[in-house]
Amino acid sequence: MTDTLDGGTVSDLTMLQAINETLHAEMARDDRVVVLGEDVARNGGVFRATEGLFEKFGEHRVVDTPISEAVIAGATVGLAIAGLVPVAEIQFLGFSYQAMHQLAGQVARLRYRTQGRYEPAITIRAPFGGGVRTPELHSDSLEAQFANMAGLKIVMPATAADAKGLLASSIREPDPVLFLEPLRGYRGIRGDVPNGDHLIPLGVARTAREGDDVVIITWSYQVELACRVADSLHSEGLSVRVLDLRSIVPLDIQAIAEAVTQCGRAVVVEESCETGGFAAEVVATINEECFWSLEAPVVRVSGYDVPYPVGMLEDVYVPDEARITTAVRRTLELG
Amino acid sequence: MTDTLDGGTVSDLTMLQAINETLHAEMARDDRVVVLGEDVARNGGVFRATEGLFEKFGEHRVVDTPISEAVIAGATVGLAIAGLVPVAEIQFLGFSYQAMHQLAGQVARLRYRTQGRYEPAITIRAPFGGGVRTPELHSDSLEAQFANMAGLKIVMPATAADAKGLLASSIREPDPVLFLEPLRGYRGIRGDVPNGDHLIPLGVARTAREGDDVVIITWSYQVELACRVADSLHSEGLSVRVLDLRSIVPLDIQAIAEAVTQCGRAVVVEESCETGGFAAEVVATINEECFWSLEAPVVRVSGYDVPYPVGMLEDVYVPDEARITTAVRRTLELG
Amino acid sequence: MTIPSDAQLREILVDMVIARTQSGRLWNLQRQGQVGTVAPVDGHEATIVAATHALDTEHDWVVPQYREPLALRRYGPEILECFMLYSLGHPAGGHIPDPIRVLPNQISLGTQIPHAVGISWGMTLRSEPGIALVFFGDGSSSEGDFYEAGNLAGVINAPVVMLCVNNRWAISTPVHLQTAAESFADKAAAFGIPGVTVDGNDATAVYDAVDEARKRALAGLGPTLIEAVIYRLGAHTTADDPSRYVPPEDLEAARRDDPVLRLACHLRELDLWDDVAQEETEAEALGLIDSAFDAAKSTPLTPDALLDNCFSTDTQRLARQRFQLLQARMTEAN
Amino acid sequence: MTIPSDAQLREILVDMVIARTQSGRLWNLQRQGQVGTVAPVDGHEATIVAATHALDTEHDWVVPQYREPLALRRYGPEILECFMLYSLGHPAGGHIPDPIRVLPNQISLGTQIPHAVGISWGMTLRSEPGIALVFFGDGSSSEGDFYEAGNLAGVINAPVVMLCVNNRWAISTPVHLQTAAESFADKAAAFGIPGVTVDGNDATAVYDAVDEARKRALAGLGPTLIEAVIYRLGAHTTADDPSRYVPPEDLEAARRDDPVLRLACHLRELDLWDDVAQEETEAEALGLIDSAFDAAKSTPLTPDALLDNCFSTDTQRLARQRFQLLQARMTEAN
Ligand SMILES: Cc1ncc(C[n+]2csc(CCOP(=O)(O)OP(=O)(O)O)c2C)c(N)n1
Ligand SMILES: Cc1ncc(C[n+]2csc(CCOP(=O)(O)OP(=O)(O)O)c2C)c(N)n1
Ligand SMILES: [Mg+2]
Ligand SMILES: [Mg+2]
Repeated sequence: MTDTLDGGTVSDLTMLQAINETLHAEMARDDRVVVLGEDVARNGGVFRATEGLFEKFGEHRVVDTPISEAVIAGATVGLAIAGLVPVAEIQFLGFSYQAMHQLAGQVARLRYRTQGRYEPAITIRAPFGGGVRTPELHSDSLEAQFANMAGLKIVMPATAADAKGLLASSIREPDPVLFLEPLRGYRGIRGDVPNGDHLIPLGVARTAREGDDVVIITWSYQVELACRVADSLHSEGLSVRVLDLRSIVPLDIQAIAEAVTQCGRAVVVEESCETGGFAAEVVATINEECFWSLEAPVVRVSGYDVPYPVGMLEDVYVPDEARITTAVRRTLELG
Repeated sequence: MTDTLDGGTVSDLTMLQAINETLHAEMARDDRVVVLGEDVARNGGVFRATEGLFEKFGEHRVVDTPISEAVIAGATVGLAIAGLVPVAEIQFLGFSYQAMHQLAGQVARLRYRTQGRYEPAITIRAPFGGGVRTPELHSDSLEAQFANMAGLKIVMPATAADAKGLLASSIREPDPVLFLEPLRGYRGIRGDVPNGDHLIPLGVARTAREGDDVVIITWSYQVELACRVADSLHSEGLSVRVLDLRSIVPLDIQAIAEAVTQCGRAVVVEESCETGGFAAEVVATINEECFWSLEAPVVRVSGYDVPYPVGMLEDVYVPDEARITTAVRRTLELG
Repeated sequence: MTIPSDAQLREILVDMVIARTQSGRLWNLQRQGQVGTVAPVDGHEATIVAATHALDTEHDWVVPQYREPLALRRYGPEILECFMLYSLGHPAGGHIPDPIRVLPNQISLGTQIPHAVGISWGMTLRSEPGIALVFFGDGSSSEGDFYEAGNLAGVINAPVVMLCVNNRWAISTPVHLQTAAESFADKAAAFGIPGVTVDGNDATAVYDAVDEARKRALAGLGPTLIEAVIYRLGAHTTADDPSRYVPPEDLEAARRDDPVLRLACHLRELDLWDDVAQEETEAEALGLIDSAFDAAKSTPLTPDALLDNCFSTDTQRLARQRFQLLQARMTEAN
Repeated sequence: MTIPSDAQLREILVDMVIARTQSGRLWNLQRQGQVGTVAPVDGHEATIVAATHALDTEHDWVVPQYREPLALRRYGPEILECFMLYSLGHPAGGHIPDPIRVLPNQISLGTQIPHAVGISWGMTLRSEPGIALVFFGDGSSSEGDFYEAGNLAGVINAPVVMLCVNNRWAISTPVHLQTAAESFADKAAAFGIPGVTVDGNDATAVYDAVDEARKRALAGLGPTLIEAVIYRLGAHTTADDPSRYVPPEDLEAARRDDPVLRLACHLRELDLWDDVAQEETEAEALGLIDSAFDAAKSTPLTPDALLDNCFSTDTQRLARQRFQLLQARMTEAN
């Protein structure tokens, strides 16, 4: 624990530790918070994100469910109606497909269907993302699909501090939040995390690197790569801004417009396959908001239009520093 | 039945009749074709799309299933492995959410997971789309979500003739096809349909109206509205092209690029909600392929970012001729 | 065995007659193009009304499918008011006001069963008394949600009563194509919970079964699956033509066991019911639905209500869309 | 009752020992960072091997979950070859060649059960002899897919054998938190099909149960649900630490009933097995897996194989992506 300028203290934590601490803190703060999911209680989660909650808060508030993603999601609707604040885990985002009718059709629509009678104060956590050689459906980036399901907020932190601040906000939020945790970030991302209450409002993007030649717009683990690219191009005299969206719904349209207006050139990076990925939405938003300030077409860096591949092809599929660097250079050459 | 210039004959059919005739023809042509779904046999489908198949081809080839969308989709995988050509119906596209883990995780990936050992010659038909005052989840346009699930082809006819030609191709196609039928088009769209074998390759867009001031790019029922707008603006001296994508996967990128290059201005119309809708993908594609020929930003006309609403608000939600017209005018004023 | 008193039976019959009458009126309104799709209640009255009369409206939740609302008036007149708004396609139809413990209609089959399990589970977590009663059809029992929810309810011992309304049809699909199980109650074995089959046309039997299941649940003994066997006497909905698939002789036989007639007969024998009561109740029913319909029709609705209640507050995108929507309306108005 | 002959039992034991030995080697390869996540077979050998020895490999399909492949060598050496490619993360691992009737591993729990129902249904539609045998765990039985598939199989009378491998754990979740049903076999009542429980450590009992279910299916009598009760003797996978949750005394007891030891004992008594046989078989197993591993490692793979076999032919977009991918690789190579 170290002191910061503004009088607070920080701890150096991995993203996983930040998530775990936040769950502890939120359960302690509000006894309506309950955690449910596969292996979240006795085992503390397959990645240990829920470690210690069962021991601390007991079997009523931390519940190992049967392997039934649909009813995990569906039960949160009932729990919310009964006045609780469910924080459910889907063990891997790819298995949210099993729960899609509950997530898209019910969780996302509870407030709308009942015209505000019920508050879906529901958080669904799920790990996802590439680079750690998991079996199929463990790594898939499905955020764009969820973004097209109106009624869900989709939060995708890129740093340990944000994981804390955004998860706390998500749990306290009266709207349903899908909180997506990058597998590579669990232990691969660490940094100073403010101690005590730390809240970051949903829908406010973060400038991860300042710069004005070109902006890389991205979210989740890809922010880490984008920053590395920005830093390395900096030595070549290129000024690369990195905009971390933090949440794709709500989308900080204003921050995107500002960044693109100032830089004139943009690269959007995502891990999902290209067609219908969320990068397309960012491009469309740029087109609408600041077309006239574009000095070159926006370049997308995405996965390819195939299912997330097996381990030996993973590094070809997932955008890496080389592909991002090439895209940045290309953007600067265009126009 | 009337004769055409090229010696063939045509019949005047509704889109529904065209679909029904094609199912009859394909089942007669290939005895590996089996039809399964809720109420498809004895009742001939809730919209009569499968009318008469049960009587003609019998209970083994035309099967009423229990209300289990997941296993309807999942069984098609097994049927395809066993050498059959399943044509399954999901009664309304919104209930494909119940089957998403089978559609996105299995149907779409069978060829990829087995590296070509098995051919997923699977067609999933489903009605969708607004304007007919159905209860919730009956009208939702989910094509963008499916487009982000690599491995599925997504076919969305806009005319009766195309419904025939594209459905026949879809059934004969060795890849899995999601064949989406606009509810408003079932009886609301009719036209000359070639008799006999009529095949339209997947992935080739159709110019529904010629024009060079601006192009409206769209698919499914919205093509009908776009054509009406084009026709009515024609009388004002505006030359509005309409590009009917016919399928969004495969996407006819070349046709989009050509049309936009020639017109310089584009409007993309869709029924889904805006964020993450497929219109965003079209805008991103335009940005990539022909940014420099754009004389103004592309304008999207979409549903709003809320769940598909109840009947009294439906006409506010679904793009109509007025909104498309306004968008076309705005595009022409911009820049 | 808990048998409803004669007075209770009479209240049950009143609600049944009202439901039947209003359902008929709604059918006609649909035929006149005044409301959207209607799913008639005919044949379901004893099951729905008797089941909910066994509940404590203050504490127990009702989680319906879509055929129940007209038969839930015991939970308050707001149910009918909302249902008329819903039938018109007005968004306010989904807002059944606090403190009424009834969820709105569910269209996505089976999805309401996990909700009911969640509600009842939540009540135990908050140490609140009460149960959740969830209705679902024979057809809906084929959805994974039914099984996943039943299985979870068994494991966590949730105070939920799962009421499978077996009306022998799911649109055109008869029960023998829906499952090969001997009965829907048999499916309880998969969850390790009790399963019982009752004659759903017998209000007393339904009342008793629900009452017992409810007492078990309140005593901490967990969920019960009840199958109420009835027959769908009307069409699936106004969009359906049952003459294409329902064998006339079956329907004929079922009509002879009409639950409303059966209970009316019984109460007539006890001198608790007569033609006058019947007519007065029907008239009351029509008066209620007509004034609810009028009220619904005059409930205001602004176009941008479309965007309300998606999120607790508008996002940047929704704010932009609201602006565009209002602008578009202004342009049209001019 | 059909009892495997002593010769068959010996073949079964050979396959069991080979599976166990190879699983151990694979575990070590994973620990050395040479292959991806491994799910050990320990404790499952009798169930998997005996069940598949009751099948006709030419006609009957095997639809596995993920723990089975090493125990399926009766279907041909290609299974091991593919599994080693799979373990390396090579895409060819998914291509178990024609005419072998074994599907690749399934990771998405329960999704393979509808596939098996579809395959077996398809065989009846094509009037082909044969059944499908599908493996799934106790945990997977909680997925909607299991129930929807079982229910459909019951209705269409599909020739499928649903084999629930109850190894008492689903990662850290014990069976009593998975279901309150008395047994997994009990769930058959929900489908109206027979359900039987067997001692999954008893090769003869498993063989007999599968043989009988298969004969029923071939005779047109429909599906059977078999629950094989065993105990997971190893970790869930290489990513798991069972000492966090498996009670040591339970594991100890289960080890005393190790299926490999049990059958070996039996065959030793019959003089059909001895230390030499054991050692030779283990050596053979290691030889086989090591050469399969070497072959897998030297199987070529080009980066743009990433884009193969998504569709039958490249779409415009895929063609563009293929070009970009190759270009990117060239840039990097320079
Ligand atoms: C998930 C889902 N699949 C399909 C439908 C279409 N559908 C509406 S009602 C119905 C039949 C329902 O039958 P049952 O559950 O027995 O209820 P009943 O209408 O007989 O009261 C079907 C298939 C739906 N609404 N939701
Ligand atoms: C749909 C789905 N949900 C969750 C998981 C994560 N997961 C992998 S294995 C496993 C436990 C499976 O238990 P069981 O079916 O009993 O098989 P076992 O490992 O015991 O052989 C879980 C939860 C998954 N792979 N798929
Ligand atoms: Mg029914
Ligand atoms: Mg298990």
